[in-house]
Amino acid sequence: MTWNTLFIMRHEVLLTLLIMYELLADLSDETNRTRMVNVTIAGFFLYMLAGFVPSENAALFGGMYVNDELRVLLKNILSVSTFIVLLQSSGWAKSPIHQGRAGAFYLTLLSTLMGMFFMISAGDFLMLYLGLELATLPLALLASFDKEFRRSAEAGAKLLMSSAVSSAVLLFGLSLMYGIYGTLQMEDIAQMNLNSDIHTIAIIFFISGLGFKLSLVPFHLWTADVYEGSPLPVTTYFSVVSKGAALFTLMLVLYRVFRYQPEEWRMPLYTLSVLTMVVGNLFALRQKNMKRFLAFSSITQAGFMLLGFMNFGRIGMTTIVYFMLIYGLSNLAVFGVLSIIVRATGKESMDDLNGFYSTNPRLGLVMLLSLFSLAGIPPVAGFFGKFFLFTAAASAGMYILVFIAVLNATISLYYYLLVVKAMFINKNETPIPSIQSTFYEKLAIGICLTGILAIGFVSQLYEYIQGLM
Amino acid sequence: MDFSFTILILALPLFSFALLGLTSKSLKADLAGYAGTTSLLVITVLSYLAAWRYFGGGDAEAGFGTTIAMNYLWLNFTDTLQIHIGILLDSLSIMMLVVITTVSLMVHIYSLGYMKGEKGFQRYYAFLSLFTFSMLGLVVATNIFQMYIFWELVGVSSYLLIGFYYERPSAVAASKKAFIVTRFADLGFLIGILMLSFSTGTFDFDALTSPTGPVISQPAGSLFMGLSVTTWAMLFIFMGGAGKSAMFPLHIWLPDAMEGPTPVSALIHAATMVVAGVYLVARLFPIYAMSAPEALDVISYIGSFTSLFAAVIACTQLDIKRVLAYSTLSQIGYMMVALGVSGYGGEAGLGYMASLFHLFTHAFFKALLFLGAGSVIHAVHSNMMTDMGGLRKYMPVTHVTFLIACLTIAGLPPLSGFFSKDEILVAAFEHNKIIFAVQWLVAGITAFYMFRLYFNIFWNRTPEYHHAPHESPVTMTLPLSFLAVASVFAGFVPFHELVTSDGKAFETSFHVLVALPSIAVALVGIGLAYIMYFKQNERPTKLAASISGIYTAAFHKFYIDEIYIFITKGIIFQFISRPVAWFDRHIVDGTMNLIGNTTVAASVVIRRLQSGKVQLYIWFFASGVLLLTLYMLLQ
Amino acid sequence: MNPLLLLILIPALTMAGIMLAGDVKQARVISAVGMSAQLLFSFVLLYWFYQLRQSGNTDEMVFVSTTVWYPSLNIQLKFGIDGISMSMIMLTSIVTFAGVFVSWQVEYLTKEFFISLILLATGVFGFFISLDLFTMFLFYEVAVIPMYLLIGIWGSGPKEYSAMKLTLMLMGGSALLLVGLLGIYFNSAANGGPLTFDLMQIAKNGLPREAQMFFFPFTFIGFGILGALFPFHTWSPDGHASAPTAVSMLHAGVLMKLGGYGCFRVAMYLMPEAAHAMAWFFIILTTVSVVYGAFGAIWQKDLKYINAYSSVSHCGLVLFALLMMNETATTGALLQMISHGLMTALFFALIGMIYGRTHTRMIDEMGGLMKVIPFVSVLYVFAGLASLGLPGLSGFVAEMTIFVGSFQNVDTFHRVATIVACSSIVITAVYILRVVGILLLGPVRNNHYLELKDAMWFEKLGGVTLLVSIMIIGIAPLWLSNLLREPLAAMLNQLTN
Amino acid sequence: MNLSSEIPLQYMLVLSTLVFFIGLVSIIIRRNLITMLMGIELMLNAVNINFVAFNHYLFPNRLEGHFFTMIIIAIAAAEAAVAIALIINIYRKVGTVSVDDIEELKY
Repeated sequence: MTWNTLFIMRHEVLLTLLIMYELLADLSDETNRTRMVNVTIAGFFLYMLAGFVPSENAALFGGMYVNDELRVLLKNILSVSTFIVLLQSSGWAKSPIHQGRAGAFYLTLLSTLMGMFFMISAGDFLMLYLGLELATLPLALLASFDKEFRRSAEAGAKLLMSSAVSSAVLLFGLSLMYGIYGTLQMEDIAQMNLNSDIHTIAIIFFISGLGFKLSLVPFHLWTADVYEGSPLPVTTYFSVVSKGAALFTLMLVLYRVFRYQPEEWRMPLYTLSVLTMVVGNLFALRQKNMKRFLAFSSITQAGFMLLGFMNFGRIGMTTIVYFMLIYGLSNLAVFGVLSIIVRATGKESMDDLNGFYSTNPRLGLVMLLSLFSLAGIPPVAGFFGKFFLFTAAASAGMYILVFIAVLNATISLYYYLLVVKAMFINKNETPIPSIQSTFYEKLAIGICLTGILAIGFVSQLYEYIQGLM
Repeated sequence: MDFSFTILILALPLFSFALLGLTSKSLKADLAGYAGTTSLLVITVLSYLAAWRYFGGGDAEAGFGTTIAMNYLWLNFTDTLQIHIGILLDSLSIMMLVVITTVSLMVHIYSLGYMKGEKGFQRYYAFLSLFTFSMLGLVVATNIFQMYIFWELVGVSSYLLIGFYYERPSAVAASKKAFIVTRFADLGFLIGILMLSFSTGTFDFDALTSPTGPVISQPAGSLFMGLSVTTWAMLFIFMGGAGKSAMFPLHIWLPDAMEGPTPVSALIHAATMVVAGVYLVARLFPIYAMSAPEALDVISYIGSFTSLFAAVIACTQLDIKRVLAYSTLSQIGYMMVALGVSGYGGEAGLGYMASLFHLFTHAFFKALLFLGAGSVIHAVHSNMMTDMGGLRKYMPVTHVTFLIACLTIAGLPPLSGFFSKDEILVAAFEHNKIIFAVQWLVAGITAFYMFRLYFNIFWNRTPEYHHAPHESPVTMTLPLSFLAVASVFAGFVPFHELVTSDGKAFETSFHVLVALPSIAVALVGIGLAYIMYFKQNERPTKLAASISGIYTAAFHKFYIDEIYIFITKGIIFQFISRPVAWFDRHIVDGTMNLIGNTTVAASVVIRRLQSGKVQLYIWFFASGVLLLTLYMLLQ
Repeated sequence: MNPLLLLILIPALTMAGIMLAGDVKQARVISAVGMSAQLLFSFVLLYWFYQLRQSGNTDEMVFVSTTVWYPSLNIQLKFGIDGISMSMIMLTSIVTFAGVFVSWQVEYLTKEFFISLILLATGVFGFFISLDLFTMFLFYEVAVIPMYLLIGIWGSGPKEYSAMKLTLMLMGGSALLLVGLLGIYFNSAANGGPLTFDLMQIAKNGLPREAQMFFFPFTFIGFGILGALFPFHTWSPDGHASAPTAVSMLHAGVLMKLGGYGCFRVAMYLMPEAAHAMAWFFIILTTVSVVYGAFGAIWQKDLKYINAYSSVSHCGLVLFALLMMNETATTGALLQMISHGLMTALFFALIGMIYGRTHTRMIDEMGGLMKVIPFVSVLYVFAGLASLGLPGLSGFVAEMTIFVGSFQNVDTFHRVATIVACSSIVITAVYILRVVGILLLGPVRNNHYLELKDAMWFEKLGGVTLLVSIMIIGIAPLWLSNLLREPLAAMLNQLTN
Repeated sequence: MNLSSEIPLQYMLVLSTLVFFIGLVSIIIRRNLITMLMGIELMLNAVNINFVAFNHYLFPNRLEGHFFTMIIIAIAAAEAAVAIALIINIYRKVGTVSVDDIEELKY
């Protein structure tokens, strides 16, 4: 092992250092929450920058760990998202009720990130499983982090129970795969290109396990409950980072490992996509709690993401990553505004947003743009993301699916507009008062907003992603 | 010959309209009136000049040619179907120019007195200018589409002038009715134009009406319900003409149109616009005569029926303007009959000549009648015959001129009406005896109701007037006198040399066999009127009672209005429009809403899936996996 | 730089300016200046356009500039105009100009109002200059979405419902459209060459017949919904009724034209065979639209509803004429788009003025307005006359061209359809005169109205601009007709072969 | 000892499948959270059986299956730890460990 090896693994190695710091700080410095938050954010910022330094492609540990330019990009997307989550959670972490627990929060959060990086970098299904569990188990803790709330406890328990089942199913699938191939080394499996009924079952079990994390219908039922019960930063993390990691992993496995058997996974994903979009939309229609609302909205978005899988080639992968990036930023912006509101007032119902624009025009505008981005309205980035996803599906001749998807996009526009309506149109005697946001919060929103506004127009980004495939 | 100056005939009234319309109230009322009148005077002079040059420069024996004074491309549909705006001068349009400008000038002068002090005086003159412009544009049209354009403009000026007293609901209703009925007719006109132009490929009158041109000489083409396309087209076009000329059953707007100021009635609804239908048929006469003789028969029947029908109604009306309106209907019926019974070229074209001759004389004497009636109304402040009587003492000039007009329309020699009507009867006699008989009868009825009117106004009992009626100012009596003179002498214009179907002069002869009976029947009519209305007596009431069925029906204009109201209000509004509106709200829009509501309802229904029980979640998860597996394996 | 980009840049700068504006007054003035500049620039553009043509340039499109945007998907920023787009640009800038002035008195969230309004206009401008289906679609959606806020925030009546309905129905339309566009894209290489969104390129290459048959309905109905195609028109009455004045103007005046334009330029132009094969079905629909809209208007009592149904009828005529697929009818359709755009904008402007004064739009609650607000009333009469197709105003030119053109199709089906469509001119007259009669004429029914003030200078400016445009077209239509006709020969060649 | 000659692989697979579904069913029907946890362990153990069996029968020369089993066991322990912590948390808030009582979040 050389320095170069360490550098190739810089995402994981440096993250470990950061986790160590949290552990130590949590043990020693219990009193100064603010300093802890600041140091963590500063540290993570540097860490995030380090992630952007280019490195060579390599397979380490006998192929257990793989890193290449694409994976670096995926990790960077996740780490930027996590950075934004950290920024947004600063106010929450600093609040007095978390006396002495901020370290634990960061510790668990960063551990899950670590798990996700392993999922992405996995060259072996064993590694993937390890990463998956590392990414899941602490999340259950995070979900019930607000231990004084019953809902939070409930969220954690629900998540754990269902995720345990899902990972058992995934494992069962893996075990079948092992039986077929005799190895879990991904590259070897890809070379063998076998086909059998058992193989199909294995793939479906695998997809279901990851589909659970991705909240695909009918594996999604935990989502809304957990999103609603968890503390807001955790919900944010769920909806963007955790989902992103699952999506990326699914993509890497399906496109890289099972690239010769695409027909085996396309039809299940087709079905799941339709179900996810429709059911997610139908549930989202009448939600009043913003967190729950965003939960269903994110379910729907996951359904859209599956459209990219219809294309087996570069277009498919590119549009998936591209869309995830845009979806992440848009969703983070929505959550950013929401977290400011929740921090200041503790209100998270849609009705509380009535008349929001009159008191907080800037935040209202950010919310508007990010909701439009989620809905896929130009000129913000969401339009491009969706359009390209649809292009990917259409390139495979799936026009019916595209049509269903676009209709669903229209329905989703309906409920996004409900939020817009609440903020801009509805009148309110006692609107949320004008809120002063902190530097961290502004920074978080600034990053998201820049992304939302610029990504669509900077076509180089899309081309860059495509170049990595 | 240079006719380029004729462009001024169109430009001046348009300019005057724009000027008066834009300056509106900022211009002093008198000034506006004078400005409008002056411009019209100039136009009149120019028209006479044009007539003088045209008729003076041509040779009646060889026939007067057609001159295109100007022709600008206005809009091109295709390479051949193009709308030009131009000026076509031939004997027909020159004759119309003279009539229109003359009557219009008289009306302009007359209105200076009649409308004095009215609110919106400037507006009135602006509209008059607009009307004059449109009407002149119509008659000088070089192609059928230009004619249609101005046809519509004439319609709208008529609308604006009928509704001049816009605060009066009846005027608003009348103007609306006039516009919509004529618009309906224009739809026919338009369809006719479309059909004609596509079977012929041109809009130009020159090409259309040339007897040797491709249009007339081409074979009739395919038949539809036994008639050729050309015939159908010509019938549709006649529908437009019938609307404008208020032929039965499209006549209902005209009596109502009397809601407008009386000079307007004189100008538009007696002398000029309503004869546009006659002009239209005359303009396209070669096609009618040679390619669509069936259409011509239809025209004669409708004309004949209208003239009888309107004459009967006129006998019962009490509003003097309405009597005149029905009389106008009746007289236009005469003109239509004449066209209907005419042939093309030479002697056969007698009806054509007679029709236009009658148009010419009718313009003068009917304008005179209306203006006279206006003068009376101006004095009495009422339209109703029952409020009048014995006015001869108070209004001598009006009386005399009115009497002249009545005698003229009754067709007594040597007044102009006699000549023109006589020619029509001759033409009818030679063509169709039944029509002749009807027209002969109508001549008698005409004499009767005109003198009924005359006696009731100027003789009979004298009611108690609140203010003693007085003679109208000179601005009004001057036009009356002028028109009276014109009515007397217009019959001596040698029409058979000037305005004929093929442009060539022909000889007419005096038919004693036709003339004498017509004079006789007129005298009988006058005599009857004298007996019944000269002095107040019981005879009219008794007569009315003895034929009460017919009388009541005629008094109610044979209930045509009611039928129309039933069709519009009862059928179109209630049975089409209202259901359409309902259908749109509840079915079409309802479907859209239903889609939305169903989605929301579905959302409520499936919420049980999210039961909050983690074991159910796991159950769904597991069954999802299994179903998916099953699906893939069975595939 | 391509001068066409100024058409987007000027509104963009205006929006930025409004954002920076200190107070309501400044925002107003900046919008007015910006849109006047835009109007001025479109005149300059028209002049340049003529100059180019006169100098012998016979390219199908002029001012063309191409920049590759997304190379891997072959998406380009391709702009260019021909006579049709030029006229549409003129229309848009005139209506926007008038719209800004008519909304002079918007008090609530003024800056936001003008920004949204101008954003809408920007979308429309972008749409008309785009030659790439992707950017076209992008601008299309940019134009549609501000409608929600504009109606929802500044509207009246059941505004939330109407705004939502309008937005969702239009977005539903764009859903169809999107499928259609993607279908076109992925079939664009069927006859060789790379996949492309480039309009001209696709037209040149042609699409395979099966693809046309499948995607034509998507595209046509997708655009048709915006063009108020029966039975997808119901967003229009509700939407217009709730929208604020300037929005109704822009929407009916300009946005609905996107529908017709798209139907022609995208659906029919790119898929001629399918257009021929399916025209009969859509002709029936549009014929129904024409008559149905007119009959629907007769029964309405709300001024805006009347006008909305009238728009259904008139816009139906646009699509009707397009489907006749000959040069004259198509010219007529385009003329009708412009004519209807101007006149309906004028109508809505006037309705806004009347509503602003009387606070009702129910015709039977008003009467005799001619006496109290003559300026507005006279303009209304003019608008009405234009609507019922009076010669000398633009409606006549358009309708006649349509009827003459439609009648060129010799078979019975087309002729019957044409005659049915013709009959709308009578029905139109009925409802227009009914409104004029009840609303403007007759005695003043409510004494409060005697105190009403006539139009203010900015209202006059807006109204007169529109009226003058209507009259110019009505009196001298030849230049516009030629402008529109010029590119048609080539395009229709495509359609008829 | 050579199992493969006595018990065919299929038996093993049937066994593991049965165990897997028994675990699943017990998760779905048992009301006690702790019992559910046991169900999860059953499922994981079914996987373990699979791995070990495959390794032994099919690929006796390599140890991947065994390794995987070890790791699964380790993770299962961690999972149990976390689960117990959460269940205690639930017990503190709700007062029972019955799964029927944690349904406040729904619809």
